Amino acid sequence: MSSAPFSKLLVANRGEIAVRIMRACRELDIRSVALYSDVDRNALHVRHADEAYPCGPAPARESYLNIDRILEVAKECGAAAIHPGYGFLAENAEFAERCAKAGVIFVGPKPDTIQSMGDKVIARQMMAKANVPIVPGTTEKLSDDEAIKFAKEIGFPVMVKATAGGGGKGMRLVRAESELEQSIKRARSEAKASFGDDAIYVEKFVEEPRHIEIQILGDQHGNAIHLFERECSIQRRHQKVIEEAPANRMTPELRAKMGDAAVAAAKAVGYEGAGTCEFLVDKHNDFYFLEMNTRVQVEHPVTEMITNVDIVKTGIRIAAGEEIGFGQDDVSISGWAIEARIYAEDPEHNFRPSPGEVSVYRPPGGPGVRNDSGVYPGAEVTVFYDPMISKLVCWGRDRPEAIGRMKRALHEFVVKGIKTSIPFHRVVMNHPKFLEGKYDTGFIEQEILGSKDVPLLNDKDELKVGVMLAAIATYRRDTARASRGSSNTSGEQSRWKTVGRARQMRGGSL
Amino acid sequence: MSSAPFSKLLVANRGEIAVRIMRACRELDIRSVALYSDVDRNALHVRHADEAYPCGPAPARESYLNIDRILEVAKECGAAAIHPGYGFLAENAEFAERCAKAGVIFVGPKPDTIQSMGDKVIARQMMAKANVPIVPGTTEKLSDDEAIKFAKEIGFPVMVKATAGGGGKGMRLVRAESELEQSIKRARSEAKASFGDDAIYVEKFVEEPRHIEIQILGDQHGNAIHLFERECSIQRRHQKVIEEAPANRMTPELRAKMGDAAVAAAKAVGYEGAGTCEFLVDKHNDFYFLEMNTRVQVEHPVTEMITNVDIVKTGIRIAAGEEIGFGQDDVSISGWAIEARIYAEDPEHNFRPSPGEVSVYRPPGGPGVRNDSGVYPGAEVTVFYDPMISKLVCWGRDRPEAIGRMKRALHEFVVKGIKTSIPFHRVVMNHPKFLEGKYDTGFIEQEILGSKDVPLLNDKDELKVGVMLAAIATYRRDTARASRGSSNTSGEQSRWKTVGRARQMRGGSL
Amino acid sequence: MRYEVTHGKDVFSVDVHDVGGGIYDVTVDEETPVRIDAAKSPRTVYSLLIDSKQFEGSVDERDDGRLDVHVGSSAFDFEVIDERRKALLSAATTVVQGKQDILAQMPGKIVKVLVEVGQEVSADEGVIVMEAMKMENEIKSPIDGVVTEVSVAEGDAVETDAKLLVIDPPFNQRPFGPS
Amino acid sequence: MRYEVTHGKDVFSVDVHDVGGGIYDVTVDEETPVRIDAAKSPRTVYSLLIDSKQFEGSVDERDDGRLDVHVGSSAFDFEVIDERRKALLSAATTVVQGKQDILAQMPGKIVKVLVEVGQEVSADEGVIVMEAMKMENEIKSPIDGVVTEVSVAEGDAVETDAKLLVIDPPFNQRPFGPS
Repeated sequence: MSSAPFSKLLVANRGEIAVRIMRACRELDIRSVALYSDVDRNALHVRHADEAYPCGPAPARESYLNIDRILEVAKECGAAAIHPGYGFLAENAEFAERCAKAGVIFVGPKPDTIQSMGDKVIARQMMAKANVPIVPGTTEKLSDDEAIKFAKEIGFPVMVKATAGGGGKGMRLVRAESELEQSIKRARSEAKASFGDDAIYVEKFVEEPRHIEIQILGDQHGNAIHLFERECSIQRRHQKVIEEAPANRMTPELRAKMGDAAVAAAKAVGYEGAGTCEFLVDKHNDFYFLEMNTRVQVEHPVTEMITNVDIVKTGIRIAAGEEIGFGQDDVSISGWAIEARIYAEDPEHNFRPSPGEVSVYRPPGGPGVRNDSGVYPGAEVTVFYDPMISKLVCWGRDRPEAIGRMKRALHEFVVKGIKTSIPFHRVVMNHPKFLEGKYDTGFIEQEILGSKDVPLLNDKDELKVGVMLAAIATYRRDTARASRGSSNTSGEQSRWKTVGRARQMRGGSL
Repeated sequence: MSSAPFSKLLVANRGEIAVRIMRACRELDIRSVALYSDVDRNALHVRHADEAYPCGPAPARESYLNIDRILEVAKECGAAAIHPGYGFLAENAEFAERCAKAGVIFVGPKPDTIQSMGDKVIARQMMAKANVPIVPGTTEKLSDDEAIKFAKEIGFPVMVKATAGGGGKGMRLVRAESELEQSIKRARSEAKASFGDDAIYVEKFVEEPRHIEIQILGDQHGNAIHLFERECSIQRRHQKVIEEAPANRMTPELRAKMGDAAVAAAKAVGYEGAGTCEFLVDKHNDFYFLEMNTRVQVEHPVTEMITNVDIVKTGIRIAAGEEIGFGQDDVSISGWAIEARIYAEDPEHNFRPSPGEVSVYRPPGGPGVRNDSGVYPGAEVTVFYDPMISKLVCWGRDRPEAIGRMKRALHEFVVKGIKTSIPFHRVVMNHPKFLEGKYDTGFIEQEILGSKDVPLLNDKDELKVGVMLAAIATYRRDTARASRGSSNTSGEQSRWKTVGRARQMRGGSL
Repeated sequence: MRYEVTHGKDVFSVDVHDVGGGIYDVTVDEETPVRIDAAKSPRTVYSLLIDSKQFEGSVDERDDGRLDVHVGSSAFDFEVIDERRKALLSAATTVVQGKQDILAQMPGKIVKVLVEVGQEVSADEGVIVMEAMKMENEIKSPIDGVVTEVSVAEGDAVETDAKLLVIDPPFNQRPFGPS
Repeated sequence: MRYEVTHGKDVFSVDVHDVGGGIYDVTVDEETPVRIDAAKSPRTVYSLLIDSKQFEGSVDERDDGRLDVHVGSSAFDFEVIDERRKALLSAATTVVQGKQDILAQMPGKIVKVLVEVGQEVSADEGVIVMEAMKMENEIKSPIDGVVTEVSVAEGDAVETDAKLLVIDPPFNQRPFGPS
């Protein structure tokens, strides 16, 4: 093991990813520095840090996005590097540049990599140039004739989309040439009505799309490798909910082709650090570049578990100028890993947020279970930030064992005081299509959310137990209240009770 | 994945190993049944079970060792099998036989395997017959002449031991032939004085002994394989404290020889299930059979982490009559794992037991960390049973990474209400000889316990912080007491406070 | 103690008999009583043993007084009301027209009178806090109206059916016109 | 508030000034005050920020009143006594011979008189409980002896130096023989 790459690193983030980065720091003998907003003094990431500095009021824009304040802290504490985690400033090219100007190492790719990969049009052009497959289509507006000609060229089905579009407006799926003219007309009029602009373009429609991404690593010495794929098709409102590695229905050929494409993409932009190439894979196993995430990914642990590579530590070493340290041939896939994102939200009531104090917290343990948590017993979940409180990751020799462990771990996981998505994950882990591994990005909408609220696995036995427990708990509460209420009859008695209480303090925690 | 090997399994144990077995059951879709003594109703293993039955008063002899009661529960609940874990009835041949007679599968080897391996003389004879190296020596008493002749045969150094011996009495290390006669005389007179019997025997002295054991698996179909070695030389009073896999200073040749010997031992006794061959390895890398443990071992997780084999699940499948399911060539070593046993004891005060309520419990998480715990926040550690509350196991690509993770995990681990051996493990993880991997079974006595109490890593900065914290905590306690004391001035006020308290109950946990 | 537990449209009548030591005999809808060993420390959730089957469960009271109950993989939303409280509140649910005599449903002590004669009150507004069987219960007005009589004072002990106060409906809702 | 913290043979004089909001200015042995942000919820241990350095720490009071303190990797065993209490107890530690006038060391209120005239007491036995600055303190007899005078009653307010009670040494230890 080499010596610590830096002496001190500032983590410009909060929650589980800040804890994850601080864990890497401690293993690397780097002092870690936390930032905390006004509502985060008691947050877990502060307790994992060696140093901590306030960074502003609760709203992220005034604290975790406050570049001036963050660089001020970096200077004050003498941090050699800043790790942005994901979200917040992680893909902000200006921040990366400001770090460079301030003489602080930004743990991530060069500012211009962030910049160009953050612009969908430029990213698309660069990838096309590097022979990375992209969804065939234009991004510029087309006349009716041009659109028809282009659609025939790329083949049906196609999507007709408004250039000013969004939220499904001015979007038309066209399955055959015969429908095309009519669809263009409708898309134009919808687009006109919605955006005041009837410009449209045409794109290949990806059938039964699966979201599969490739983890990449690049260093300052021109090395670039990939760490295989993750499947992230279990999404709700384009938010990933469950991820696995490797992907279902993957073939060695497709894996090799996608890996090569991702490494080509990394080399095309001179990628430094840990990043991800996101692809759509259709039902014919054709794949198309979606975007490049120029940061560590929420779901990086599933890759860590099947490759035994510590992605966060490697990213920090790379930022310090070290080489990746191993080659493509040194990594292989071992077993299967699944991640369930645990959110502080109520799946029974349309996933509404559920802030509050975590009163009881008993994370699962035992073989093959990893828990990357952002909370602890007594922590407060606020409404200001992402509601993800934990990532539960399970590994098995094969997918059935990984699923068995995930079911077991979800059963063990006790969180009280707030509602969580744990019951929702139980539903997915028992769903036949999930068990078969045959799902695409429409899984949650089509298979789980047929009704507005999630049908949890409530069974009759547990209902009866619940009814009895509710009555017992009410009885106990009322009895406890009554005995408290009846004890305040005289000042004398109260005084002695107080003395008694003071005595009980002995042997307790202060 | 095959279907559940049984429908229901009774776990005749408590604490972390009961939880471990129940986790395996849940992953295998087996209903698990817990036993609990009078003081264990709130123990963690009960909360992991599908069913639970009382088994008697707190003393183990009346509960967890109460064979009649245990078989009665097995019958009552309809368990197809009983898993004994380790300790308690795990190596009790009578219990295994009683299970067989009651028509319940005992998860472990056949009764006569337990019987013969439980008798040191018989075990030694059987191993010698199977060409497993044993410590050269006799177990029968020798005349002076016989002793001298035998000592010359096996070569010096040798140990002269009292046949009735124990606790070091009547034991003499002899480094050269010239010292032998005198030593025999002394040993005899000591033995006579201590045990009233001056019979002695002679044994080869194992120099700088390391305790290295081989995990074995055997099934009812005659298959037997090993899962490589564990090094368990970090011991205090012959109790293992820290274990690692693989072993330090191991060579591929020695590993192959020891593995072969262990498999030969397993085959010699027709071993069924998961077991362990314990060896002593001397400074010349010669190894000698010590004993066979006919049960799952406390330290099995380090092997699980480097081989990716779930030993407990495999043991259950084997008991159901399944084959091991993979061969010697299918297993290999990946990375390095270290286990630290966390005891409820006070390392600063000669490791005295520290029972009590676990008031705060925040186990470590993140990459490469596994925690097999027997407690949870609010659990009570009693004086009746083994004080081990948790096994912290860390994995790394190599030993330095595993140690780095262990140090990080120990730093994260918060347990309050009771004292634990966590600070002791921190001392070991920072010890130069441990970091080098150059230690033998004398490590703790010679390197750590030079003084009676453990010199913890107390540093000056932390002392000053502690002094200030002690004053702040006292101030806060006194202020809180004072404000409670002054509020009981009138019945009227108290009444309204009570109403207020009742209102505050709203939104709380019952 | 008897409770009414409501789950969606289902109402269960549950009788809890405290055997002591955290053990309860519980009867649901007059079926055979079930013995439940309910273990809980303040720092954790319940462990229930019912006929030797083990369930972990938790009960959280929401701000609206309803209960969030988790058992195993299931989550439920219950309303629980005890029969004493139900009796105390029954005036509000059974008689809803005309002049209202608010009577004590069981013996108890008046903790607080929340209204005075002449005061306008809304339906469901608290009018009296009464302590009965060691529990405080807020008695609510069954109707919109005006308090026309207060028959008790704070600290009074009252018997079953003692008149506590009288609420008249508003002028335009009185059945026989102005009185 | 000033405390004396004893660790082995070392004694630290620690002054805690409550700034509010969990912030304290703490002075050890008259050095420059240090500002400490001490965050703690009932369910967890302290997080201390001292000059931006973060320490997790815990304090547990043992049955004998001493404190087990953990900070980072270190564990300490402290005795903490506040200067008020020290003053109240000072009679027991400074004057140990002859007739003892037990005086109030500061203004306060007598909560309880634990002895009566004629009663024999042992050294360190509690004789009076006095409340001062909102804290109850048990005043102990400095010697083995007999209570010869009780000058206050429960509920009395007393000023500094007010005589509380008198304890005479046992007959055979009186300096000038029987009185």
